[in-house]
Amino acid sequence: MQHLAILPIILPLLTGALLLLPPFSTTLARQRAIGVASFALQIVVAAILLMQTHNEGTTQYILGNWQAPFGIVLVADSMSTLLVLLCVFLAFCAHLYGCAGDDKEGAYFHPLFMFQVMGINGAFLTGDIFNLFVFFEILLIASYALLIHGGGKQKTQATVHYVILNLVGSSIFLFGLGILYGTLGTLNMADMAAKVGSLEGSNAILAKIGASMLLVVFGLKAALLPLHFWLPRTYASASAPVAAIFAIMTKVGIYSIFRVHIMIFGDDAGELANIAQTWLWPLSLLTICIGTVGIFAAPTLKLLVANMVVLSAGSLLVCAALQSEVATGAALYYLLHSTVVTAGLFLLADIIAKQRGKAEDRFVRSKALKQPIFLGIGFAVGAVAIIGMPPLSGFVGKILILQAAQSTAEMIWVWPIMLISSLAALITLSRAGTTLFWRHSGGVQDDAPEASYVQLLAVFLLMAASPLLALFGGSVVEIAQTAAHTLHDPNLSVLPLLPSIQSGGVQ
Amino acid sequence: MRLLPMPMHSLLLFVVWLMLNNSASVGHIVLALFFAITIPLLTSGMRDEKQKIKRPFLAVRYFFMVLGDIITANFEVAWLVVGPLKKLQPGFIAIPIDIESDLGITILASTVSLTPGTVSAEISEDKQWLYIHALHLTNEKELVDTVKTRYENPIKEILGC
Amino acid sequence: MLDWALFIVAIFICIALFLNLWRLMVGPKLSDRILALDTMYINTIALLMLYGIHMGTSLYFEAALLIAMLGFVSTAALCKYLLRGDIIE
Amino acid sequence: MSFLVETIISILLVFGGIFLLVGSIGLARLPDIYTRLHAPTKASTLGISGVLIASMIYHSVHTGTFSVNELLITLFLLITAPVAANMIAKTALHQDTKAIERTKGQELMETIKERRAPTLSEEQTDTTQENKQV
Amino acid sequence: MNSLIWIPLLPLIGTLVPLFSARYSRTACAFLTAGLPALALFLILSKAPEIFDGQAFHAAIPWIPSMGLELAFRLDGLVLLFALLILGIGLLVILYARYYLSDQDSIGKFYSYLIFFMFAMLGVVMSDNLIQIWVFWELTSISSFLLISFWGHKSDARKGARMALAVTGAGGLALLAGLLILGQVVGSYSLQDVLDSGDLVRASASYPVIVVLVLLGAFTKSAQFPFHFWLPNAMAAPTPVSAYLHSATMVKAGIFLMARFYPTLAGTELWFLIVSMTGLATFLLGGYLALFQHDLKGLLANSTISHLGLITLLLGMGTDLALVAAIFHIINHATFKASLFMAAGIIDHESGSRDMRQLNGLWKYMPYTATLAMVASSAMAGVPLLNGFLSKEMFFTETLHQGSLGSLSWMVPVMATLGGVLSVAYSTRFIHDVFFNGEPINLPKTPHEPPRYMRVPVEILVFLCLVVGMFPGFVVGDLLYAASGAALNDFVPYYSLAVWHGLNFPLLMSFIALIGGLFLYYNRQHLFKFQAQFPASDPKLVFEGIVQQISRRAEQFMAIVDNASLQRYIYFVLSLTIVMSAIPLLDLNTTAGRRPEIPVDALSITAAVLLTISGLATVLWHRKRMVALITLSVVGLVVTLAFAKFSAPDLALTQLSVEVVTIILLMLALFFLPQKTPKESSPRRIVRDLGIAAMLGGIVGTISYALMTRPLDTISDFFLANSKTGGGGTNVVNVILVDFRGFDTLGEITVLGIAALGIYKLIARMKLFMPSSDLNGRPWSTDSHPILLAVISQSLLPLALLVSAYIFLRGHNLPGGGFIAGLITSVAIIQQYVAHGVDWMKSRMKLDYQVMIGSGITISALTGVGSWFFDRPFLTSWFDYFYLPAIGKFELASAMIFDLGVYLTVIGATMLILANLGKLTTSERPVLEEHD
Amino acid sequence: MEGLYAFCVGILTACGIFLTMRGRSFSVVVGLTLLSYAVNLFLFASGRLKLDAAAVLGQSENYSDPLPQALVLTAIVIGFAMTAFAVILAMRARADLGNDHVDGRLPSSIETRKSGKQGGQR
Ligand code: NA
Ligand code: NA
Repeated sequence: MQHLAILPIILPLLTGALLLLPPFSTTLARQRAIGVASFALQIVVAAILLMQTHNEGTTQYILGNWQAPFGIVLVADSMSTLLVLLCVFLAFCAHLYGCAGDDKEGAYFHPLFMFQVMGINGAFLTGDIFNLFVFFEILLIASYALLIHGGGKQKTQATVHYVILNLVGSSIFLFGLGILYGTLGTLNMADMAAKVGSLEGSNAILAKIGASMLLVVFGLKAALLPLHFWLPRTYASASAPVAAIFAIMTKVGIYSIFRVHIMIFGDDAGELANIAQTWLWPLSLLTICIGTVGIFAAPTLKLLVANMVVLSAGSLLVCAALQSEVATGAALYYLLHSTVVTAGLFLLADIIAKQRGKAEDRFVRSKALKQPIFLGIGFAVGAVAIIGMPPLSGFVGKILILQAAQSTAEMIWVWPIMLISSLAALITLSRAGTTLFWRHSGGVQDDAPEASYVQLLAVFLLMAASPLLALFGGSVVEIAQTAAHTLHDPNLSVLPLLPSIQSGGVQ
Repeated sequence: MRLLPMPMHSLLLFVVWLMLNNSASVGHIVLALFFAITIPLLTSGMRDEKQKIKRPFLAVRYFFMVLGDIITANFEVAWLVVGPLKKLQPGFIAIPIDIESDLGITILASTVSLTPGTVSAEISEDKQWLYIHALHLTNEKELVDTVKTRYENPIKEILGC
Repeated sequence: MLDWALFIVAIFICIALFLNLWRLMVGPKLSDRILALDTMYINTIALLMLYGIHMGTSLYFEAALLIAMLGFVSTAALCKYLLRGDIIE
Repeated sequence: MSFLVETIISILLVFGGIFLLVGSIGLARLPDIYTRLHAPTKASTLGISGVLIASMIYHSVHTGTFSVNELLITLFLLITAPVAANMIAKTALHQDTKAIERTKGQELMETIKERRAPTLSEEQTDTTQENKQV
Repeated sequence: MNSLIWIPLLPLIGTLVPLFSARYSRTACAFLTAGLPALALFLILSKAPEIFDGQAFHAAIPWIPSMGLELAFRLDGLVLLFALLILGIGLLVILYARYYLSDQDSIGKFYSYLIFFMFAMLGVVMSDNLIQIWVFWELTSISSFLLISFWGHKSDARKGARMALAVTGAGGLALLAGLLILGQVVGSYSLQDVLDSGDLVRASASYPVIVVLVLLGAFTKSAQFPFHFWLPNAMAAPTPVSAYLHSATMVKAGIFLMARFYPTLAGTELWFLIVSMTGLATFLLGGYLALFQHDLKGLLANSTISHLGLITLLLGMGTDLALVAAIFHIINHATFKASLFMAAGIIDHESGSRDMRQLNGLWKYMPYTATLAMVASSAMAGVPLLNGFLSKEMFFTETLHQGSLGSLSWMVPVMATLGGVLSVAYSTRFIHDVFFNGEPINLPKTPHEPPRYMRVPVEILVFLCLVVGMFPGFVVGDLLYAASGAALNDFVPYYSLAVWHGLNFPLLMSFIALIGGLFLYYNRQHLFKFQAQFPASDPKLVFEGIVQQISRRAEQFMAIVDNASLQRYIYFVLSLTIVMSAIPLLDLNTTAGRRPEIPVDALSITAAVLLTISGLATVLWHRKRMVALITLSVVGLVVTLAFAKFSAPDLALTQLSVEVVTIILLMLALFFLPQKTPKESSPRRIVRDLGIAAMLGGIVGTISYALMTRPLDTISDFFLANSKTGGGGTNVVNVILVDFRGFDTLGEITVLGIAALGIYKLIARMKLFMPSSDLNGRPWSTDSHPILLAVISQSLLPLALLVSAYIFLRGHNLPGGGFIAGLITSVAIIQQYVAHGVDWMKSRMKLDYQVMIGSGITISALTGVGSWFFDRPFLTSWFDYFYLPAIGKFELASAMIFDLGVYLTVIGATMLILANLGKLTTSERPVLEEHD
Repeated sequence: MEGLYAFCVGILTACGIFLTMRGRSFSVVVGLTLLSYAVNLFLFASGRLKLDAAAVLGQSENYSDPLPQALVLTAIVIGFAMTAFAVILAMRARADLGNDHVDGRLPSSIETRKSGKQGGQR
């Protein structure tokens, strides 16, 4: 049990590596079985880890037995463990969907999926900023490889943009890291948080630039306007299980903003307190706006959902801009909800596209769907949830965010934009749904594939998460708020992780 | 598979390991032996012809002779390079060769490149001709003779063909 | 005396490197540039050895060895490209 | 370090340095690619050998243990320099790079490029160069 | 559990009943479906006596406490009234729909939606929590969307449903905002707290915002002007839906909301102005529009709008008696309008048309239905002895008693009378134009009476109209009193429910309305002609047009901001970076810090010149790709030198080996990419990009300088101090890589491994253009494997392997390590590929690179896992010194095994890439035609 | 020396950035390579420059900061992996899309696209 915190990284890593070795690498059936089993195990591990963290508080996993701030540590707090659980659950469903046949479309689907999850989990768990960079690169390179899975011109094109843009982003990340190391002399995030308050004068200015560069990088991942343009096309062109797992990728950027710009450069950062807010305020709101425009402009369901990802990223970034405990709690809940729902919708969009013949998922008249009832219910659940209508999870997230905007100035900006974007989602998704399901010329596309039970199960699991998130909203919100409380209180998020400061009082 | 598929290589590796480490300690001798045995085993499949050096001592003598030629060659070249370029009389020339093995041709071509004012430019497809470029070509016949007698013959002897 | 020798040789090598750069920039053909690069590798090795003597350390030996090895590989590959287009065919 | 050793090292260094410089001067100064090839292939190789041997002696004396690993670099360069020169010459010929006009045996260049045997070899060696414009 | 919870819960469970009972007969399905709602109705009725005594019930289950949301239900007079309407009329509609729906329609689905709506509506009225009200409010929107679009294959149904959803959804969002602010002002989301804090709310600065937002919700739902247009278009729904949602229940939700928040929000000038004026306008407009409808349901829908306006007007007046009148009219309107819709449905069902221009003289065909419809219409018109008359009398009375409009107050009763005239006129039209007025024209079916039980719901409702009209006090007295009391949250003022109040002004107004209405109907041709001058517009199409217009504009906008060009994306990223870093940089007064600088020497200047010129040359010649590659190599070489010079030998080695492999890769790519870069950047673009590049370069350089010249305390002393004792190595950089930060390295090789897998995927499906000639159109050389290169390469391989072994083994203590060793091995193998080609290698090298990657990563990871068995955290290293006779002391460390994993992964990855890339072209090489 | 070093870092950054903003994949990859050189030099310098101070215990009197060196090593390797992927991706894009423009279409076709009705995210 003492090694629990590292299992979400090591399990997918070892599974991925083993899947490259005979006898596991030889047949698809074995790869599928091992993959599903591994993800199931990871869900169990993540759940236990979350419970343990929730009951016993933040724990640190000291890699190589080198104490912070010298070695790399993993930090298992409510926030990171919650996101890890989200990630492995999502991965389980997306991978399950992939097992129904998408994994045959190209090589190495299963190991790459494992590595992808390893990267995401690592980014959530690590307490070291350079290690965060490494995990960013792992999740990126895995996502590059997965993005081209299945082949086709669109994918290639989207991948070129995605890869090059992220390579530029990685360079900026390293510039930022260099500046932060060059001013703070440390890499451990808690240590940085402890030291950043004492920076002043020119060092503070330099560190501020470093932090700003990191904001650009995280913003690029998180789809912050004007860095988000790559996202819709990329997500829409990815094969379904990949698009589904990508739903959590923007959240890694958002999570990093919370970790770096709220925990390190938060209220207690002295001259550098809340430096990200200046930028996040206008940009996050504009992100919602451009997402809203995007959903109106989207000609296909996949693009529509991809733009919903942008929209939800904007909503999450608004929470970061609000820079309060309540807002962070709201963001966490909204993050859980929007991730599973958009992932589910990506899978649904794929099934729908495959059954509508040449029309695919475009909003035009076509042949009727083969499985209208299941798909219709799934779509309705997803749409209601993502619009933010009750009784599904979306409304809880939306109200939490609205409530988090407490001052009049905040309300004047956040409320109209959030509400109008909801209305836009309502209008576009109702149009989308009625067109896809009802506007048909009768008769089904005979050679269209029916979604297999495995695929339907994957969609069902993701979609079922939304009502459950709403039904057990009380507990989930409580966990989210505990996480937010931990993050915002240096006595919980920083000091316990630094033994030297605890005992000696270097502060 | 024999223990030492390439004995000359093994010897070379053994020596080189000790040279790399600037050490002849027991530990490094053990390691040198280890690598001298394992690396040829690993790479023996990667060799086309198993060309043997028939007369190693002649080879050593040849080596030192070429070394001397290199030094003299360089003084000549240095003089030509620094001096007035107008006087330079470069030229291409074909030299018929008798060696048949690739290794022999390679050694010959390399020697030619390192020694007085010549660079091996090409070997004809039928491996009968070595084309060289001379920096200052005064007497073609003499050059051909030098290459053949001073370099080609010893190489033939060393490789035993 | 050694310091003087080191200084003079360093100046020589600097001049040599500039001459290499000049050839590399002027060309006129790609083969000229490749030759210039190849020469540059050799001068760099000398520079490293010189620096090793200057600093009294042998830590630069491996770097010099690698430049020798990799410089050759890269020259060969560049030529192969010009000859055949595909270097690994 | 004794004066003698220091002198030897210094001489070797300067010797090497001069040849390195000569090699590069040749590279810069010589009129065409074929002549340029000579300078670095030979002069630089020798020059670097001088520097390496100087280094070898220096480190042997400096640390008190026999340092021979620089010899490996020398050896390596001696082996590879001709091959590199060969490859560059091949490239230049392949690309039909012109030699300076007064170069003897220019008519051979096409033959060399195509790696044929010199069909006119008998005539060539005998006759003078004036009547050989192809 | 409190039995209160069961009242909404039963219909929720009931939603599933029809889905499972649809397989039995339709009648069975209907009865089973009705069961649970009937039980809920019974539960409510069982509580009626206590409620009539003024009691109210509450029940709550916590849900999301921190959000202020709990599942809280209440049952008071107002709730009772609405719950009776919802459940009572709901049951009648279930019965009616059993006959209405055709065999093609899925009755199970229909009932399921209907009961779900019933649940939602019950939830709205029973909610005791602000957020919960909104939750159920939105559920009614969703369920009504499903019901309106029940015949989704019809374009009308889809468009009507979407519009209804959009309008009510927009209102719902406004309502949410209003309720949240209301809750914040009160400090509680509990309805009772809110009802008790009327003075607080009215005094707060947010009051106008709250009123406007809440009313937006109410008006959209109750189809008040200017949001009335969705309701007639919702008539695409099956008629039972119209009877239920669009007369009795859902449209009343807005009314309910105004009544519910009456104690909190009403009583101000603002409330009066907005609510009563909106109500009045809607009242008149609805009546006017109803007159011109040819569709039976259209007439009823517009009449509903009108009556909802009437109720709104009453609620706006702000007097307690007006509220009582409003509640009374809610009951009456629900009964007569539901019955009228059902009658219209019967007519449609039995005659096949709803067009009043076709429908004539149906009295002859269905006299019994006609009688029922005529009674209900009379109630709608306000004919005495029917329920409509009573509430309309109260309405007229209240219009006379208000004075808020000052000297213009007289207009209100006049307008009210005008509204009465209109409602008589359209009611008359409903009676005369359908049941009399000659013979039917071209009806699809010959009309006849409907099945017996289809009529029963109508009969019950019409019966109610009659008994309420005649014995109001006895029939609805208690209910009205209780509802009014609950709505007022206070004592109910005195009012009289007598049928006859003597000859008074309201009676005169009723009389004028009756006469005027009949007159208007008989002169309707003039009005029709007048109306025909206006261009007819279908709100549905207008709405659809607006949405499409927005979509188009959005598309155009996106096309402008997002031109799918990577160059623009990068431009955005870099611009933002520049802006965000330049602004703080302007505050940096002195760039140079206090740290002493290293003096410059000739070699450094030479290196800097080399680097600068080569870098610029790379840029300048980037279109001559091969030249750029060579200058790039020079840059790499100088960077290597820089690392060496500034005391980083490991970095120098790594940089060098990586650079060579990169150049080789780039050359491979060059072969397949177009050989020239066209000149295509506009001068403006080049200037822009130069500007960006220069600025970013300047910023980065400045920061770098500022950093280097400032002293810094880092955590690195720890590494220097513990490298030997704790990590067992003297090369601190390597010990950091394999021990202190071994986790980074594990990640790093994973990246490399994944990259190789990804590249394999890229290659696997690649179809390449293979150029048959070089840049200048020259055919490729025929000498694929030059002898010299081949021979020398063969001899070099063992040496290179030995060197890599050397680099590998010394790494822990001196510059080197697994990564560099791996790269050297790879380069040596690549060199073999260059010298001999893929085919030659394939038969000689039988390494499975994929397995190498997998085992490399596995070995490294398992080295980490190994420490678990010693009860240490992942990657805790182990090392020890051993002594063997003759050999002496030597060290063994777990880091070596870790490094072995690194070594294998590097080789596997590099070779997987290169070997597969090489395979691409082996098959055949195009030969240049002679004439080229 | 620091100034000279910083100047070089700046130059490399500028060169890299400029090439990264070109339209053809090869130029972009070359630009990214240059940029990664700049990044590595920058990150390395964040530990400050020292002469004759290799972080090998027993080889010199004072030691340079080994941590940034280790970071740069990791960054070089990762950068290599990324560059390799980008290079092969450029080839694949050429194969799939018929040209080597990073947008998969030649600039001339952008004009036609603009005039066409279908814009936005197609
Ligand atoms: Na009629
Ligand atoms: Na250790």
